[in-house]
Amino acid sequence: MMDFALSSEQLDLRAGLTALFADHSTPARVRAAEPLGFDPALWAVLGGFGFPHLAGSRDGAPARLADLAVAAQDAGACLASAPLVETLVATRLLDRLGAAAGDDLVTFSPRPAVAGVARTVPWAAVADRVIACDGDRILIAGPGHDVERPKQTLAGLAIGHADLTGATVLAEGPAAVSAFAEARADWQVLTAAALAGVAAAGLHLGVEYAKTRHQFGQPIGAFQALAHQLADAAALVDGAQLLVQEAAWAGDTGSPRRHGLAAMAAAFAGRAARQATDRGLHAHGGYGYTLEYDIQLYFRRAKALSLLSGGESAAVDAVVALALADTDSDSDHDTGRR
Amino acid sequence: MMDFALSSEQLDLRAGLTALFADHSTPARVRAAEPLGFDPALWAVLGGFGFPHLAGSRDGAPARLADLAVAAQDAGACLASAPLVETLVATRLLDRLGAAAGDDLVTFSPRPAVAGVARTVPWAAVADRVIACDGDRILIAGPGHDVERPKQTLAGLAIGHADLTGATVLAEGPAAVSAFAEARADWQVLTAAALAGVAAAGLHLGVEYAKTRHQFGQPIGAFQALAHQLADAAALVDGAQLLVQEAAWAGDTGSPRRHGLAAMAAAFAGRAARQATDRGLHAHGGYGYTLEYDIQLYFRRAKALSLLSGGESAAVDAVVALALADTDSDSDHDTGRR
Amino acid sequence: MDFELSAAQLRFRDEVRQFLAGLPPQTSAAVHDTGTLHSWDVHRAMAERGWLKAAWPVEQGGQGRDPFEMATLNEEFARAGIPIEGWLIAELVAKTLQIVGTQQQRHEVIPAILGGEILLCLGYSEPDSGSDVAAARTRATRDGDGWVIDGQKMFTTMAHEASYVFLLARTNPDVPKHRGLTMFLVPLDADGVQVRPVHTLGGERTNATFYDRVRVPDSARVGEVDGGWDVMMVALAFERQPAAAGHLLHLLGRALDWARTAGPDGPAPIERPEVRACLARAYTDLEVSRLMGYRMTWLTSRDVLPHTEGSLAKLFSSEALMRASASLVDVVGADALLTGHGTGAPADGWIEHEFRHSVVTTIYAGTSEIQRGIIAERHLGLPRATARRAGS
Amino acid sequence: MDFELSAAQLRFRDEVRQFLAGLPPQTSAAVHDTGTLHSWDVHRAMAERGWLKAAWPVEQGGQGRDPFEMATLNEEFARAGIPIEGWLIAELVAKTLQIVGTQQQRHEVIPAILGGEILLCLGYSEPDSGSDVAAARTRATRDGDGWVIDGQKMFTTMAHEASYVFLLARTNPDVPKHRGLTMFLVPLDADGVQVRPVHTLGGERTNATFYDRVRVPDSARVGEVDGGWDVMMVALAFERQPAAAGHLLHLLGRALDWARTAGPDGPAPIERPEVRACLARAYTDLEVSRLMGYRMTWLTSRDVLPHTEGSLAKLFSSEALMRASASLVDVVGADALLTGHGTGAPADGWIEHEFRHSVVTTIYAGTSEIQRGIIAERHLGLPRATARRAGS
Repeated sequence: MMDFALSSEQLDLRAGLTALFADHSTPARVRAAEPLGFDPALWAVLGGFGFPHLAGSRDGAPARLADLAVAAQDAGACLASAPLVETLVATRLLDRLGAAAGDDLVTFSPRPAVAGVARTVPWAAVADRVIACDGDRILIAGPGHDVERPKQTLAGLAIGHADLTGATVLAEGPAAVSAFAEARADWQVLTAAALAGVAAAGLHLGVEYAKTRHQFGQPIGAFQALAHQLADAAALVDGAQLLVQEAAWAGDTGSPRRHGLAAMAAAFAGRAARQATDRGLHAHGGYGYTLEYDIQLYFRRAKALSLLSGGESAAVDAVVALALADTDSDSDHDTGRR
Repeated sequence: MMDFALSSEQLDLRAGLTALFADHSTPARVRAAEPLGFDPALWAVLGGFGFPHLAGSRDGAPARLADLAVAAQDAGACLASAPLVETLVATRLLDRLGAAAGDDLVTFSPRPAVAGVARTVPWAAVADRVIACDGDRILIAGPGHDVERPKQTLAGLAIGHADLTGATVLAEGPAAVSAFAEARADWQVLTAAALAGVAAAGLHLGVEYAKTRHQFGQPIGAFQALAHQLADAAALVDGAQLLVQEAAWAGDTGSPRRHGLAAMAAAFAGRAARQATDRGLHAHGGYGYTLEYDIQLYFRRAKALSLLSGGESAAVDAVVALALADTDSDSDHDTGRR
Repeated sequence: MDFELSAAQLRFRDEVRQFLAGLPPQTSAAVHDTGTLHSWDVHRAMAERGWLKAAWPVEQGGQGRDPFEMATLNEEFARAGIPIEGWLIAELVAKTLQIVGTQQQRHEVIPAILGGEILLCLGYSEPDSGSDVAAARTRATRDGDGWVIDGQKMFTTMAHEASYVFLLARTNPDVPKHRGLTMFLVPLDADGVQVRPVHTLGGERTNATFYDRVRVPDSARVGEVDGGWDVMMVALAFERQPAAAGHLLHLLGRALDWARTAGPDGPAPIERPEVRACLARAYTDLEVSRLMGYRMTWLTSRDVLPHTEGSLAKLFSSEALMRASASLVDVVGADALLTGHGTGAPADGWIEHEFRHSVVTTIYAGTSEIQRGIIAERHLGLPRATARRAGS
Repeated sequence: MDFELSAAQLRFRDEVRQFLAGLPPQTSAAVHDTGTLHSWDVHRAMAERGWLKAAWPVEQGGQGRDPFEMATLNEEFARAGIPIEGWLIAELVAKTLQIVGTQQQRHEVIPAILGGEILLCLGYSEPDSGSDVAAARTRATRDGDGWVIDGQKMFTTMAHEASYVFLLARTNPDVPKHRGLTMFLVPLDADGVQVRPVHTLGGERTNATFYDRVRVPDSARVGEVDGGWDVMMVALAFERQPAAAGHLLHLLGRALDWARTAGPDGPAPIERPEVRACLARAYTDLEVSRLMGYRMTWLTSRDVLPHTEGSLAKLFSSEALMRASASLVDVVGADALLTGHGTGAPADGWIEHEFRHSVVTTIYAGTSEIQRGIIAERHLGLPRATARRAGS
């Protein structure tokens, strides 16, 4: 039976993280962590909270993706300068492969390696180890692996290119391909959650500014043209949150729709985050363009996470496959169309 | 030296056609010509005005595409139920090939034939002859050629599929390919002009309705949200008109940019016409959806002409080729970029 | 959190699917081609199965179906392209009468509706009041024990098949516009009622209805005198989920069938990158639209009144439908000029049909501008404007 | 109708291109990396060639260049990515002073501007007045023969390099806001002036400037007392064509270079359909933007004051720039996360750079909302609103 409510555990998790981030991921801290985008003190606090280990299974039952999505969304909303999503995905993957997760910072490359190099891997610049897929093998590189650190990036995320030469093989063959597909879907769901958080918070900043900023004798949010742009963004933000919930649930229940929904969620949440932060920034007028206001932090993060996920074009094949599978499964009942 | 002004001949032509269409292409006449979309009486009047023969060369000088574009734009603005664009293109093509244009109604297939059939050819259902390209040959079919007439179409245009079996070869080889490319560019420019006319008139209908329709105590055009949608459409309409002028000028001067500009103009004018008529219809509220109001005639025509031209995806190759050629020609001067 | 229907809900869905599969071929095209989005055959068959009162409590002769079962029924009819506009409008009025009607109205009208004997239509919009529905000018004047009604209504869809119009009339011109309205149930066969057909871009027939000194007894009044706005708010709360999501479901089904069928001159369209990109975007928007719809169902199932969830769903799904159908027509290409059902048009004409229909979904039941206004003010808390000044 | 530059205009364009080709490599990146979109080296080199006064009549020591030559000069600098913000702002003030300035101002300030010795900045915007520029609160109070200025200006770009700020101040708070403003030319080295840097998303530096009891003589006043709005209207008419078209030209050049260069791991990006589609759309929008710009030049060349052509051009080209740069970043893909010039980023970082910059082009010099309002009212003749009511 359908139920859109968060569980009480999820509400508790959200409350705990909201408090944590309010103390340890303020805009000032986010700025201080730039340009690399990594805040070791925040990461230590998150470690104390139980990250990323709580992504592992307890008593044989895997942690729920839906719970992790709540955490990722909160982290996104506060632009947490910490490798939350990738370490959770790596922990789940290691867990699935029966490998022990240590205390190292292990990141995950959402895109397969090309010519032995995992390019543009989030957090590779600060990770102890990098997990990546190369052909039909899952590899783990490091410590001491060769990482090229770009000087400047659009929005931190401690991007690095990791050379996988000499990396340890964690799995290979069809089992590896399938495990990577699951991990990639996990990553898409959690990145979508982070994007939904960025989107909602970015929209909120724009809305609050529009309530207080006056021009021509009234708050600018009372001008229909601006208000309607924000309303359109609100519908996208709302849709992204729903899709993230469903995709996480599909992952937890092993639904055959999970890969399609994960791809969909990442693409849609990216669209929502880009539009919400773009309109949120626009609502700020010239101030939105200055580094002094926070909205530009959200604007850059939205685009950066969206680029990492490959945007809508990266989702096409998985979504079309889902559409075809759904159609076939619906017509098993021989309804036909009249 | 750049000059955006219409010539006095063009202004005269426009004045003459405006008067002609006001009498012979009223909304009532446009409706009466549906579903086929051909008004023989209007066509006879246009014949009296000199169409399509004035597209031929006089004293060795070809008629100017820029003048024909003025006519096509006026015809588009009045939704003239007559094969103006295609017969002008056919006349120019026959002229270029040194073939005599008779008094037959000769239409032109903008897309090459597939498997010996020219599909979805405008006016084929009422034409005496159909000119089409099949491989490296230009063929002319009819009279008495085999045309399949679809029962219903989105917006008249007397669509037909013409079987080219036994059609006369007008030209073949590289000369034919090149002549067809010129004719296709002519068609794109004139169709773009027609679309610009549809766009401007459709926008005008929406604007006029929004000035007079009152809701919540004021004209709906005073609501910022609606006014701004119409303003965005106005910018597209303006751009389409400029692009049509430039593309027509490029055709007349034999500019190497002419094919790229023709493709661009068709794609952009289609975008403008779709958006202007869509927002024009939306401005009408529920009435826009009824067949009693004229805006739906414009809405359907805009989409239909845009589909015939293949929309933006059909223009990609020509526009990219233009972009590359422009870049090479600009850097002949070895400016480089610093 | 759960995103699956229960076993009982799935059983009911299968029952509906079997019913739809058993309809004569071309039922969808045939119903659409009449222009009246109602088939008495389908309606009576639904009545036989008790579905017209499926949502009614068992103790009142209904089937006691839960909101998810009802949503599923709607969705399956939409998927199959079988319009049930007539039932949806009639049921909405029945539910409203159940709450605000007199005992006589409840006993006389509701059973006839739920038994599939009669249809009703809504008389809200007027030539001069669409979005601003409270500006209605059709007058109802006291006349002894009864009322005399004069005026005109627009977009009275189904009026030519219906027995009553659920009519909003002005009873007091001297108070603020929302406070001088009264609702009536006016028989369409009453003297002085005229129904004129109005045809539309999407092929549907709607109507203009004219009221010339139409006399009704006071028993035709629904709710309090000058309390019509409150009655309409009750009725609005029963408005089904946005129809656009159902159209998107239907469109995608047709489009996927089209896309995976190889044509005579080449591979299946789904092999083309632009077709795939268009389908993926539309299918994603469909999933979001359905989630927004199911969330409203979930709220209903918990007896929670939706706040702005309905506006979010309506805005998103209708704009998505317009986008999707326009792009799908574009990827079909020049052959999308060929239209009609059973004429050999691509996707049997349905992609082009949904394209023409889609434009009205951003207009009726509250335009996109109305929805954005509601979302801006009630969901985002943005202030209302006091005035618009130059250039801004 | 003609869409070609004259032979003389083409000759001047080639001269400009040769100048630009002769600049040291990496000039563009170096100027951008300072954050100040002005290079004194380039400025002085332009001054040497007489280009800073190219538009000035020959009899006033200028080159008598026509509007198309000037537009071409702008466009070629834009294409090469060499910012000339400093000159454009200073020239705009020089042209305004030529019309409304005193003889002293014309003789002292204009030659220094045109000789490349000094720059100016515009002091219109304030923290509380951006779009609503007439709401300026910075005060100028009579003090004997002179004035005392108190207040704050925002977005005073170039203030840290400029000698004067062209400042809009309130001299009469008791009249309608447009009628109580006066314009001044305030030396930035005057006592009480402070310049604070403000850094931006696009990497440019702008400034906040503070005025604390700044004394200026009455000779610093430009135009009539309380006539500042009229002076500003004169200055606005000299505003160059929308800068967005130039950015689009630059962006497309960089993007085309990137797209046709094969990478180490595969074919040139231009082989990918989504890259081609994106380039085609952007290049079309560029062509339209340039045509809109050239039409304004043409009007200027005929001494016709533009009506709403400027708003159409500004709206279209800035929105097109945002769309184009955002989509180009998307087709570059994850590698677009790598930024900076000379760091190995795709297209040497320029696509990502223009993406970050583009957002401000729909904000400054009249937001897109302001432009749409002007187009709605003056181009389409739509009525002004009197009030906005509920939900609409």
